[in-house]
Amino acid sequence: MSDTTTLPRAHRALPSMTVIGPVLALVLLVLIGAALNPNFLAWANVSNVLARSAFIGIIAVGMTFVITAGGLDLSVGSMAAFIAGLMILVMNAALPTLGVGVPLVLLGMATALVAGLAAGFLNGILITRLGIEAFIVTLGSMGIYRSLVTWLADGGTLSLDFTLRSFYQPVYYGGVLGVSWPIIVFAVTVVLGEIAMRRMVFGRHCAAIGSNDQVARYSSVNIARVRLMTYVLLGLLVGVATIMYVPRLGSASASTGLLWELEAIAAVIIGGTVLRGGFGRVWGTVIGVLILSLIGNILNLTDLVSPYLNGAIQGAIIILAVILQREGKAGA
Amino acid sequence: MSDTTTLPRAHRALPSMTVIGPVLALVLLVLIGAALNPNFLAWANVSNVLARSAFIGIIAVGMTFVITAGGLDLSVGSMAAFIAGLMILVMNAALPTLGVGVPLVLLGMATALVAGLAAGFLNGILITRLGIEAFIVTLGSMGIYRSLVTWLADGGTLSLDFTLRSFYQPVYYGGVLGVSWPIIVFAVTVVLGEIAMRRMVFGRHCAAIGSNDQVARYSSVNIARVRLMTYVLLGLLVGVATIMYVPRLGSASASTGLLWELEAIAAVIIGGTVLRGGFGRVWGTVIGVLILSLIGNILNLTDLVSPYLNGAIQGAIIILAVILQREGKAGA
Amino acid sequence: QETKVIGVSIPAATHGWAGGMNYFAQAAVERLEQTYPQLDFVLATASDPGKQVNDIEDMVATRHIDALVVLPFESEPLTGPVQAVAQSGAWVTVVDRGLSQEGIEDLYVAGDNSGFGRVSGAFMASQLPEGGKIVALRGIPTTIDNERVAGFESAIEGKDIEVLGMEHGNWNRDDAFTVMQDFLSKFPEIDAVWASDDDMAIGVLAAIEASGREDVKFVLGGAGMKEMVKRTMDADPMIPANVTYPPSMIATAIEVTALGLVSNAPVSGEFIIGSVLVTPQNAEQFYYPDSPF
Amino acid sequence: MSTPALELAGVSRSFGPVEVLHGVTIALRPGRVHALIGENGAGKSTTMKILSGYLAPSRGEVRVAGAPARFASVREAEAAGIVLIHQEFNLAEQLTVEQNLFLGREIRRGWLLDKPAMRARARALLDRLSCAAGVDRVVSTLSNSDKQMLEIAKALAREARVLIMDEPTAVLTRAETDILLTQVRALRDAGTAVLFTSHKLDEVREIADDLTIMRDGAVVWQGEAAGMSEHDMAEAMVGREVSGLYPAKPPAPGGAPVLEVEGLDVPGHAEGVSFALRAGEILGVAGLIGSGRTETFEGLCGLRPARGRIRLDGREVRVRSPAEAKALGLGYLTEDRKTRGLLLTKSLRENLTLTALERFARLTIDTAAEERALDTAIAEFDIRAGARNGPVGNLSGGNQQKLLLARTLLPEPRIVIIDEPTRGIDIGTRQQIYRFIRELAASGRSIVVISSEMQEVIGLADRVLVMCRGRVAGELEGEDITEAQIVRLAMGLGAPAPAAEEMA
Ligand SMILES: Nc1ncnc2c1ncn2[C@@H]1O[C@H](COP(=O)(O)OP(=O)(O)OP(=O)(O)O)[C@@H](O)[C@H]1O
Ligand SMILES: Nc1ncnc2c1ncn2[C@@H]1O[C@H](COP(=O)(O)OP(=O)(O)OP(=O)(O)O)[C@@H](O)[C@H]1O
Ligand SMILES: [Mg+2]
Ligand SMILES: [Mg+2]
Repeated sequence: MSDTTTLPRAHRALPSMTVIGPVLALVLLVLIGAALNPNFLAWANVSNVLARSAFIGIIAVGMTFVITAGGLDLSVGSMAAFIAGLMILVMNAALPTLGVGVPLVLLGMATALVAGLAAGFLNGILITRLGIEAFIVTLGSMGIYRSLVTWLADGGTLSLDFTLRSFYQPVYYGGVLGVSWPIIVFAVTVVLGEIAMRRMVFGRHCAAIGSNDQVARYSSVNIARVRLMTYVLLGLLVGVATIMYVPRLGSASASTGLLWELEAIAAVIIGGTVLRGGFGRVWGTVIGVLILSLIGNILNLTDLVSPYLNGAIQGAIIILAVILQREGKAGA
Repeated sequence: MSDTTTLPRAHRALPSMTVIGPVLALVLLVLIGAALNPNFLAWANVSNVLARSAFIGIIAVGMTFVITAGGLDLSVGSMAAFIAGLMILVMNAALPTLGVGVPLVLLGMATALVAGLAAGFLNGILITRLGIEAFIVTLGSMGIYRSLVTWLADGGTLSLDFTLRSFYQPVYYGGVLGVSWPIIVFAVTVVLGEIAMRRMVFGRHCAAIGSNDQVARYSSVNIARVRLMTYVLLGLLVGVATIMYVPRLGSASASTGLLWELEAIAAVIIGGTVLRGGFGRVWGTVIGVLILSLIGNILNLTDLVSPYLNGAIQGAIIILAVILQREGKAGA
Repeated sequence: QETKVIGVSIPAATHGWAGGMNYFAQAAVERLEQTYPQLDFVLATASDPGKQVNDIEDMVATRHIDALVVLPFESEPLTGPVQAVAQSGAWVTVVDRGLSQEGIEDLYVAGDNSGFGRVSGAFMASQLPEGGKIVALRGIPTTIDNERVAGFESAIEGKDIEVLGMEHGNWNRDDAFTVMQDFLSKFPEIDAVWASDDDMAIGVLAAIEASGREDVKFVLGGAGMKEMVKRTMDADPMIPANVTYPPSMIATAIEVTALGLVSNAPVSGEFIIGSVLVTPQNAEQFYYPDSPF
Repeated sequence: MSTPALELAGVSRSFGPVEVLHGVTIALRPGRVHALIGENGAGKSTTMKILSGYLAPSRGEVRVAGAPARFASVREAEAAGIVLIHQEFNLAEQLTVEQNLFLGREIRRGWLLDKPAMRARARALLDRLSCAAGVDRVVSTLSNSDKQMLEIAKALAREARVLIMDEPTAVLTRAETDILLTQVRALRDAGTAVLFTSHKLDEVREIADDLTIMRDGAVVWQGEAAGMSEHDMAEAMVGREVSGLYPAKPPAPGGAPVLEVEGLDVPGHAEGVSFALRAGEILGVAGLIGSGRTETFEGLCGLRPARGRIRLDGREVRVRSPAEAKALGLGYLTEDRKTRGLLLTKSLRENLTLTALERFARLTIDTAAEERALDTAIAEFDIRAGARNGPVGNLSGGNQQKLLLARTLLPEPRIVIIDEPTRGIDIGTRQQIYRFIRELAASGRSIVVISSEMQEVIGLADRVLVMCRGRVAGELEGEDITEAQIVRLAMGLGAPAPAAEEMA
C-alpha cells in the first residue's frame, strides 16, 4: 500500500528519470557490450538475444497487466513447462493419424493456446472467486504444473518426434527478411500490449483496479472479470511463448522454464511498472527483458569474471538498473 | 492494494475462520498423518519435524515482520547459504589457532549473527534510503549471495572440519530434556516474536506502516527506521537459523537454502498475515511452517503417490489451507 | 514372514541424467516389489540436501527401514545423517557420490566422475589436430562437475589443445543452447565442443545448426542418452562418441541391496562402474531403446 | 491582545509554477477560536498545512509565539504544540481505534505496551466526544462520523496548544457537531488557540471569535466574527450575492413510478425498505447517521449483498453488481470520496471517464473526446484545478467532490442516487449544484438525494423518505417536509404516514 500514493506523484514530478532510467540502463549495457566484444552488435548476436528474449518477453507483457491490476503470477515458468510437455505429447500422439504437416503443427499450437487459456483461467478463478492471495494460488499452481510435467515425462525429458521437430523448427529459426519468428511475434505482442495498456478500456481498468479496487468497483468496473482477464491473457501468452519455445529444442522437462516467473516479474518492475499495482507500462517491460538478457549475453561474451560470480553481477545490475530509474526520489 | 480494505473487516466479522482456518488445516494434516502411520505421532518423528521446521520457522518469524510492514525479502534462502559458507570458512580458518572448543563455536556463531545483521542492514538500507522496491533489491541480493557462496565453495561444497563438526553437532542434535536445541530456539523466537508483534511498539509500528505509511509518517513514526529494523531483524534471524543449520549438515553449497524464501513467505501468508502489509500474526506463521513441513513428512510416510507428484500435492494443500481460512469471505 | 523395508533416497529429476536415474529407481522398486512380497520400499526424491536429510530421518523414524539406498545430493551434508542410519543397524548402500568419510556404507555402487572427465579429455585430444580450439560446457556448480572438469583438464594437459572458453550450462538444454550461441558469437573458429552431458549436447547442436557454422567438427556429450548413442551408432559425424555414466546404476544398487536382505548373500563391497567410451563400433551395447534416457 | 500563539506573515505557496497562496497573514491567539472560510480551492487547507508544518511556505514566515519558526517535519510542529486534523482521514485502516489513537506515542511500561492504560485513556477520550465506537474496533469498519470523532480524539490526546481543524464537521450530524463544538469551547476556555474551517456557516457564526475569509488564495476579509451574518460571510467568500440557495420546486410530478423497491433487505444494515420513485422527482432520504441509508442504496446498486424486489418501469430486474446497475441506468455517487470515490494518484481525465469509459472507446480510447468531456465538466461544475494533468489527490476537497459528481453523471443515468452531494462544498458552488440537480430532474431523470443536512433535504426534495435503524420510518411530502417532522421520524417517534406501518 505504502508507495502507491507517493510513487505516481514522483512520476509526474520527475518524468525524466523513470522514463529515461531504464532506457539509459539499456544503452549503457549495449555500450559496454559493444566495447567488450566487436561481435556484440553483429546482427547474428542481436538476433540471438532478441529471439531468446522472446519467451520471457511475451510472458512479461502479460505479467505487466497482471501486476498493474494488483496481482502476481508465480506459476508462469512451470506453466510453460507443462504446456510444452502437453503440446509435445499431443503432437507425438497425433503423429500417426495426421502425419507430419501443417495440420499437426496447428493442432500443437491450438493445444498450447487452449492449455494456456485454461491454466490462466484456473488461476484467475481461484484468485477472483475464492478471494485467495494471488501469491498463494500461483505458488500452489507452480508446484502443481512443475510436478505434472515431471510426471508426464516420467522424470525425464519429453521429446518431439524427430521428423516432426525438423518440420516445426522453422517456427523458431525461420522468419521473414532475416527476422526470426519469435522476434516478430514478440514485437507484435508488445505493440498490441502497449495499445491495450494505454489506449484501451482494459488497460485503463487494470490500472484503476490496481490503484484502488474499491474505487473501481464503485465506478461500475467489473473488477472480478478484469482481474480474471489479466490471468487469462497471461496464460494465453504463456501458450504463445511455448509455441515459440518448443520448436527450438523440441523438448520439455522438469527444468524447462525454471525461474522464468522471477525473470518476468523482475523485467516488469525494472521497466517501471509498480509492483503494488496501479501503474504499468509495456514498453518498459520490454526494456527490462532486454536488460536481463543482455547481462547474460555480455557475461558469456567476455570472461572478465569467474562464471561463479555471474549471478552476483546479474543481481547487482538489476539493482543498479532500478537505482538509475528511481534516483530522483531517493529522498522520499 | 485490493484486499487490504476488505480483509480486516472479514477478520472481525468472521474471526472464527481466519483464526480457526490455519489451525484446522494443521489438525487435519496431523489426523491424516496419524491415520497413515502409527509412528507419526511418536516423539521421534514429532521431534524431527519440529527441529527441521526450525530453520524456516525462525526465518519466517522475521519475515512476518517484514511483510507486516509492507515489505518482502526474497534473499533469505541464499543469505542463509552465504552465511553458512562464511561461518564454515571462518571456523575452519580459526581452527588451528583456537582449536576445537567452545570459543571456536562461539566465534562461528558470532560470525553468523554479524553477517546476518550486515546482510539485513544492506537490504534494508537499499530499500529505505534509495527507495527501491523490496522485490528488486532482494531479488538482486538473492543472486549475489547465491553466487558468492558458489564462488567461496569454488563450485563445490564448503565443509566444516570433521572434528569440529562432531563437537558442534550437539547444537542441532542435542538438547534439554529430550527437546533439541533448534526446537527450543524456535520456540523462544516465536514467543519473543509474538510479544514484539502484539505487545511492543515495534510490532504496532510495523502494522501501521504496512497499513498506510503516510499516516504512520504523520504520526511521527520513523518509518525508514522501523522498515530498516524489520530487515535487520530478519537478517539476524537468518543468522540464528544458520547457527542451527550448520551443525546439522556441516556444509554449505550453492544448493543450501534453495527456495527457503518462497517457503518462508508461503508460511507467513498461510498463517494469515496479509501479503500487502498492515496485519501480521506470528503464531499463524508457526502454523504455516508446521503445515508446510508436515506435508513433506506425510508424503514420506506412504507411497500412495508417485514421488513426481509430491510437488502437486504440496501445491494443492497450500491452496487448500488458505481456502479453508478464507472461505468465509468467498462472497466478498 | 517378516516384512523388511528398504528406503531409497535420491535427488529429484531436475535434469536429464537425474531423470533417467529416477526412472530406473522407480522401475527397480516396482519390479522388486513384485518379485519379493516380503520387501517394502519407500522412495523419496529430494530437491536439495536438506530435504534429503529430512527424507532419511523420516524413513528411520516412521518406517523403521532395514536398509537404505542413497544417492547423496552432496557428499558432505549427507555423511552425518547416513552415518546415523548405519549406526542404527540398518544396511546402507551408497550410490554414485561417496560419502566424505570412509567405511560408513556396506555397499558402494558408483560411477567414476574424474574417470568420466579423463575419458572425455583423452578422446578430444585424440581427435583434434595440433592447436585445436575447443569450448567446454560445465554442469551445475557441484563437486561432481568439479571432478569431471579436473579429470578432463588432466587428460588434455600437455596436449596442444586450446580451451577457448568454459561456461556453466547447468546440465540444461536451454542454458547450453544460450551459452553455445554466445560462444559462437564470441569465437570465430571453434573446432570442437565438450558438452560433457547429452542434454547439454542437444542444446549445443541446436545452436550450431541454427548458426550455420561449419567450423565445429564434433560435439562430445556424455552419460549415454539413448538418442545420442543412436546417433553415434549411426555414425553421425557430429557425434562421433559418447562417454557412459549410466543412470541405471541406481537400479543395480537397489537390486543388490534387496538381494542381500532376502538372501543374506554376501553383497557388501564396492562396485565401481567405470566410464566407457562409446564409439560407432561398440555403440550397440550401450543402446537401450526402451529407457527414457 | 495577547501575542499570537501561531501566525503566518505574508506567506505564499506555489506548487510547481502555480502559486496558490498569495501573501496570507493570519494570527491565532490563545483562548480564541478563529474560523477560516472561503470557496473550494481558496487555499484554506494549504494555509492550515503550512501552519502545522506539513508544507513549507514558498515565501513569508511562520511565527510561533512571535518568533520565526521553520518546521523541518510534522514532528517538530507537534513538539511545539501544534496539531492538525486533516480534511481527509488520516487513519491506518487496518489498525484498531486504540492503536490509531496512540500511534507514534504509545504508552509503555518498560519494554511492553501498556494496553490497559491505553484502552482506558482511549475510552475516556471517546466518551468525551460521546463516541460509542469500541476501542478495539478495526478502523476500516467504522462509519465516517466515528472516524472523524477518532481524528478529533487523536488531536485531543495530543493536548495541543494550537489545534487546527480542517472541515471537521463535514461528515458529522448536527448532534455530533454540537458535541464537537462543546469540546472546542472547553479547549478555548482552557487557553488553546483553535483554527477551524467549515462550509457550514451557521456553525462558524456560532463558534468563531475571529474570522478570516479567503478567496483565490488571498485573504479578503479579516476581523472579529461578531459583526458578520451568514449572509455577509457568503457574500464575502463568493464575491457575489448569494440568495435563493435552493431552486424553486415545481409542482410534484405525476406519472407511473420509474423505480419501485419492495422489501429490500441489506443484511446487517437495513430491512424491508420499500419506496417508489417517479420521473422528474427528487426524493430526499433523511435519517441519523448509522440509520442505514448508505447501505440501503449501496445494496440497491449491487454494491452489497441485498435481497428484495426491484421493478424498473414496472419490469422486475435484478441488480447483482455495479456493472448491472449501470446497464440499467442507475448511477450512485458514494459518500466516501477518498477511499471509494476517486483514484487519487490518477489524473482528472482518467477519473472523470472511469465509469463511462466505453462511451469514449471503440477499439481504442478517444483521448481527445475525453479531454472535451473534461472541458465540459470543468466548466459545468466549476472545477478548479491547478494542473489538469496532475493527480486528483492534489485538488482541494471540494473540487474533488465536484469531479466525482461530474463522473457519476457522465454515463447519463436515468436514476441518480447521490449520497451526501455537497459534503465539503462551499456555499456558492452548492447553489450551482442544487440548481443542477433540479435541472436534471426537470429533464426527466429521477433523483435520490441522501443527506445528513436537514436543510438540504427540506430545500431540495419533492418527497422525503426518513430512515431509522435500518427501516423506513416514514415518508413526507409537500408541506409536511419540516425539520420537526423529519427529526421525529428519524428518532423513531412514531410514523404519521400509514405507508410505514404496512412495510413494517
Ligand atoms: N500538492 C498540490 N499540488 C498542486 N496543487 C495543489 C496541491 N495541494 C493543493 N493544490 C491546489 O491549491 C489550491 C488550494 O487548495 P486547498 O486544498 O488549500 O483549498 P481549500 O480552500 O482547502 O478548498 P476546499 O474547501 O475545497 O477544501 C487548489 O487549487 C489546489 O488544486
Ligand atoms: N465500512 C463499513 N463496514 C462495516 N460497517 C460499517 C461501515 N460503514 C458503516 N458501517 C456501519 O453501518 C451502519 C450504518 O452506516 P452509515 O453510518 O454509513 O449509515 P448512513 O445512514 O448511511 O449514515 P451516513 O451516510 O449519514 O453516514 C453504522 O452502524 C456503521 O457503523
Ligand atoms: Mg480544504
Ligand atoms: Mg451514509
